[in-house]
Amino acid sequence: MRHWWVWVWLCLGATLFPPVHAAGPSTDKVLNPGAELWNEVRGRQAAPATTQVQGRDSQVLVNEWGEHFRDYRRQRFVRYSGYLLAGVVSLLLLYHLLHGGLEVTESGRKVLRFELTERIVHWLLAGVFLLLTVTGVVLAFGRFVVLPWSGPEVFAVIASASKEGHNLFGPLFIVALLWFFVLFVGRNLPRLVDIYWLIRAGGMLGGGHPAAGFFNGGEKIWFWILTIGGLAVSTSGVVLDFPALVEGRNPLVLALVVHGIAAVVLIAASFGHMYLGTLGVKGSLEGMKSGLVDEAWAHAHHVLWYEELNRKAQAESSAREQGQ
Amino acid sequence: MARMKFYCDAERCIECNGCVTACKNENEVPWGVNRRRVVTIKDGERGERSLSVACMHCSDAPCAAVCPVDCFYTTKEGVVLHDKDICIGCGYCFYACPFGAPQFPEDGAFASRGKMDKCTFCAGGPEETGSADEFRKYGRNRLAEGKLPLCAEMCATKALLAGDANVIADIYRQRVVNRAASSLAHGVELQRQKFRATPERERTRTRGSEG
Amino acid sequence: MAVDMNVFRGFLQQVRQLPAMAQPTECPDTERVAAVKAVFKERIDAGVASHLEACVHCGICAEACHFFVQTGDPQFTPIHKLEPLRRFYRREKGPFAWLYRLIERDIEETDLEQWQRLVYDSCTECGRCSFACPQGVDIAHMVVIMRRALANAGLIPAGLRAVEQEQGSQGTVFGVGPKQLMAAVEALRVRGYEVPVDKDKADVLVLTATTDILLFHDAMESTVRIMNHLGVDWTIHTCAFEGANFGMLSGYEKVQKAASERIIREAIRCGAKVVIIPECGHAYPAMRWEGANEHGEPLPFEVMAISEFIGRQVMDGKLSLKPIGKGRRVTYHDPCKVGRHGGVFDEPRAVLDALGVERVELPDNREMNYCCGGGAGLFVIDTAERYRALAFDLKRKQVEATGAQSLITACDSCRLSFLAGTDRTQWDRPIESLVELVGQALPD
Amino acid sequence: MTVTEFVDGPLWYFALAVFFLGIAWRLVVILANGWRGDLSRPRRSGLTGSVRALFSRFAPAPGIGRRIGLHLTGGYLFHLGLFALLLFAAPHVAFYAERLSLPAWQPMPHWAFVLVSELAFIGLMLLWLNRVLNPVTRLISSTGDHLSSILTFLVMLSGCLALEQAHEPLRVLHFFLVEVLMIYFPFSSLMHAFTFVLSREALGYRYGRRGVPV
Repeated sequence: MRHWWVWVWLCLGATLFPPVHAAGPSTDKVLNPGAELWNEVRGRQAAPATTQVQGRDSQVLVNEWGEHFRDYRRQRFVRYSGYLLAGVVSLLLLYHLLHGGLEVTESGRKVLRFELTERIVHWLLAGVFLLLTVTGVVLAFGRFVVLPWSGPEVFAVIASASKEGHNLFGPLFIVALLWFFVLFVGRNLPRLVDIYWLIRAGGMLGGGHPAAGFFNGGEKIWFWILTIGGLAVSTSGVVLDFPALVEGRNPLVLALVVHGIAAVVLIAASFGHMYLGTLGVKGSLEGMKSGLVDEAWAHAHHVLWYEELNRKAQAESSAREQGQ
Repeated sequence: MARMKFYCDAERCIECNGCVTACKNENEVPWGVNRRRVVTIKDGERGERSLSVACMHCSDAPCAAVCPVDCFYTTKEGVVLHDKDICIGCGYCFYACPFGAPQFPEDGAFASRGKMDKCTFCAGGPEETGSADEFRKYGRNRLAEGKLPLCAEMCATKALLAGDANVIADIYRQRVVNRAASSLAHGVELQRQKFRATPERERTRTRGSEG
Repeated sequence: MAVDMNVFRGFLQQVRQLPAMAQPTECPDTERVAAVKAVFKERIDAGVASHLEACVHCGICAEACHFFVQTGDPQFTPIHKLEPLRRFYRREKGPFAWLYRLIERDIEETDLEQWQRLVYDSCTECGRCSFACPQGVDIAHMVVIMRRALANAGLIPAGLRAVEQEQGSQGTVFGVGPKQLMAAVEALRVRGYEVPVDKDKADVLVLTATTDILLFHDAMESTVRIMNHLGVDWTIHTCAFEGANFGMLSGYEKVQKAASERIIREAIRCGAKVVIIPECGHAYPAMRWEGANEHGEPLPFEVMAISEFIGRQVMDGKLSLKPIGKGRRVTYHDPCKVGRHGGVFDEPRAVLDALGVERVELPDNREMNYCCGGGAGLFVIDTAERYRALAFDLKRKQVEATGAQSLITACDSCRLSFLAGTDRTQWDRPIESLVELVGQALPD
Repeated sequence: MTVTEFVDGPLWYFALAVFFLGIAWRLVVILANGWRGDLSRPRRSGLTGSVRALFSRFAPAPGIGRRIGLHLTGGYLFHLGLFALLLFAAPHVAFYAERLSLPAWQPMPHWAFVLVSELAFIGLMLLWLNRVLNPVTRLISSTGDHLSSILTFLVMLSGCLALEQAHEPLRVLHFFLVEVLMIYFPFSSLMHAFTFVLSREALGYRYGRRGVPV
């Protein structure tokens, strides 16, 4: 199992990478001694090579993954992730133009939705995520988007700053993500009502708001995308941040692929989250800023939570009455 | 204009590492960096061969394709060079290069690698030709002085060839022809034995396919 | 239970009437801001300046304030209560006054009304915030300055003003004058106690408080018995018996000075070596720490709280008590003005230990004890009633957490607040006074 | 004169002058208010109290700690991190030796440098988020407080971005922001770095005389 990562790579990259080396050993009538040598060099017989130079993969004469990496990065990653991000943005824009944001008439009474610590951790995670997104996007797409009008000198400064910032802020993301996970996982465990909510597409089908608890089905999906995607970017990020953890360059390439795909998925999903948290559902942002949401908002979007809250308040007040 | 290439003749390379030393000395490359290295396959076995590798100055260079800051450029002599003032040390070129040519002075935590360094075909860099800055960052600009890379010039067996691709191709073609003649004289079987200790099954299949 | 709850409720009613009795103040509306600034200017010294300069607005003081802890309302953040003082400092006394005069708003009339509520109704000057501040900003000290300034501008809340005006004009508090004192003394004499009144020379001048004469008769009786039991040469003086100083509580310096001067003069005249302050919280710092400063020179006598005095006697072995409290679990509430502001922590505890009770500490105790909620005159400010209730609920929770059967304190103000709280919530734990317990435990 | 020259030359000396003169001026004005004497008879020594208060306030008051976990974590991470970076980051040590002619001392290794920056960053972000999200701090914070947070954050951020020391403009940016911070320092609540001593002394003296452990 020395090459376990090849399998991981194959599974992950199967759709992105066409088989390249289908050609078998030379079928020429006369064997070319040079061809034999180069077969050897390419490692097809897996004969270990040696060198006196110390360095990462110094003994490897020909890096077989090099061309795949180039193909993945230039032909696929940049193109498809660009499509994905632009697609999500335009879908959201289209939705907003056709449908508009959800708004409920305010009752004026506020209930506490998020504690101070929860809000702080949310914005810590959001802030770090934003910094990583900006720096990451500069590294991934800057050459095609920023460089043409900024010129190489200016872009080099931006990119260098992005690289350092990205490497430094990465570990903060892990800390924030773990903290966030601990705080919110309890309320994000899937429940039956969430499936119903999802079938109704959160109220887009069938009219009216389907019932939801503290978090609805959509929010829970986002939470788990964030958790799993976050785990993927974090582990691959740790490998990239601490290259000494792995040997050779292939694990680094693999990590880079995982990192890029997971990050793009996260960014695309976060666009949806940001839209729904601000323009999409009015009053949500306030809940994460001050911690307070309007009772009408709570009733409209999270009726089960709202009812539970009322039950608790009633139980408390009756207990207080009994106590006196 | 001439298109510059290296060619290393594995039949001649004797793994003396003279090219490596010459390169380091001539260009005063930083500690931990070797722009050129000699790799030996089947060390100590039958069919042992050595090759001296550095940047091959690809016509369609993968390093340039993946670089996020586009710091590579190809000179009119076909030499692939990069600008260290623009390089951010991300390591992508190293992932993409078929030959492992790009080198980094560090391999530290938080991916601090320093600026990438690689063989310049002794052609310096984007700085003013012959300037101290150019030498500090990229090494000697021998090409501007009308000289070829020192590694090739120093090669005792003339295994490592550098220069105009056409000339080198001619030299190599001449060598192949000469060797073919000599192998015909001594028999192909012998020659094959030397290259490769083929397993019995493999040998049969290959022979079969030969007809 | 020594206190007749009906009398107590009557007293509460009387307190609620206070605002109606307040006289209008002399300060015209247009001069209020100037009056406030005059006090600020006089009172800001290097210490206050460094406090104001050192604050980084971290908000930790809020977490120490019982009013904030109970409500979560940021208005109660202690440092926020000093906003006018800070603004004055930055605009008119600070190192960059020229800059801040350009960018910062001046204090306005409307600000003063808002901060009147904050420094009177919702601050008991308990000083817990000063002890929580990582920068060492003494907020309580500056609230005192705020109150002085607002008092100078005639902005004392009506209830507190009524008492202050009474003490200023008639020298009495709640209508308790020499006549009422003598009536109480006579009642004690009838029960066979010797009460030396108006002696020419005495080693110890014992003060009493209005509340002891009106409500807490046992406290006064115990004091008399303890003094007689110890055999000290003591006296009560009809001209200077009132320990309470509503000049200090309201911040009105003229009345504060007059009230303390009256006692100091009498103590010097009779050659007292010790002046004993009754279980009246603020009376202790008023004489112990501020008396000399109001007087203008060091005092030639020692000032002790009654709990401190008894504690010293017990610690020195001069007073042995009957262990009447065997098997009882009690907790002691450190009155802020005697504890945190006075440094009297060990003496009352020594007394309790001598009583043989099982003494348990509150979750927050000694210099971090939570205030009763009624200190610094809040008890006579009608609009502060809601806040007092909040503070009591916190204290009640803490007492219940200790499992103590009764709550013991050594301050009438705390006792009043707790009694009002127990009366409101029908709480079952008795509120007891340290001096009363000692009275019961005196050897025959 | 190029931007780099300006930032390295005149602006640096101007910032240095404003920084030191401003601090001195501010402290002088504070102390010039004089101390109001206290004639009351002390129970214990005020001096002992002030020495005590100077150190005791580094730990949370008893019973308060559990309510201010976030302040504590953020505060300690940020302040310790900041001082470690200021004093022991290799580029800073080199800078002190070069520009201020101080004898160079042993800087911390690169990994520690990065680790400390991370911790300091988390601390600063927690403090700042608390300032913005906590109703208490939102009420009492002034524009100056927010400006201080933002400037400090930018200085640290630019420092981290310039970590590689590969690109001169990033160093100049960091340097420029530091100079802005130095000029802003004496006018802002950042002065608490000095005034906290005076404040603690005043409190410690006051309560030390009363025999209350501050």
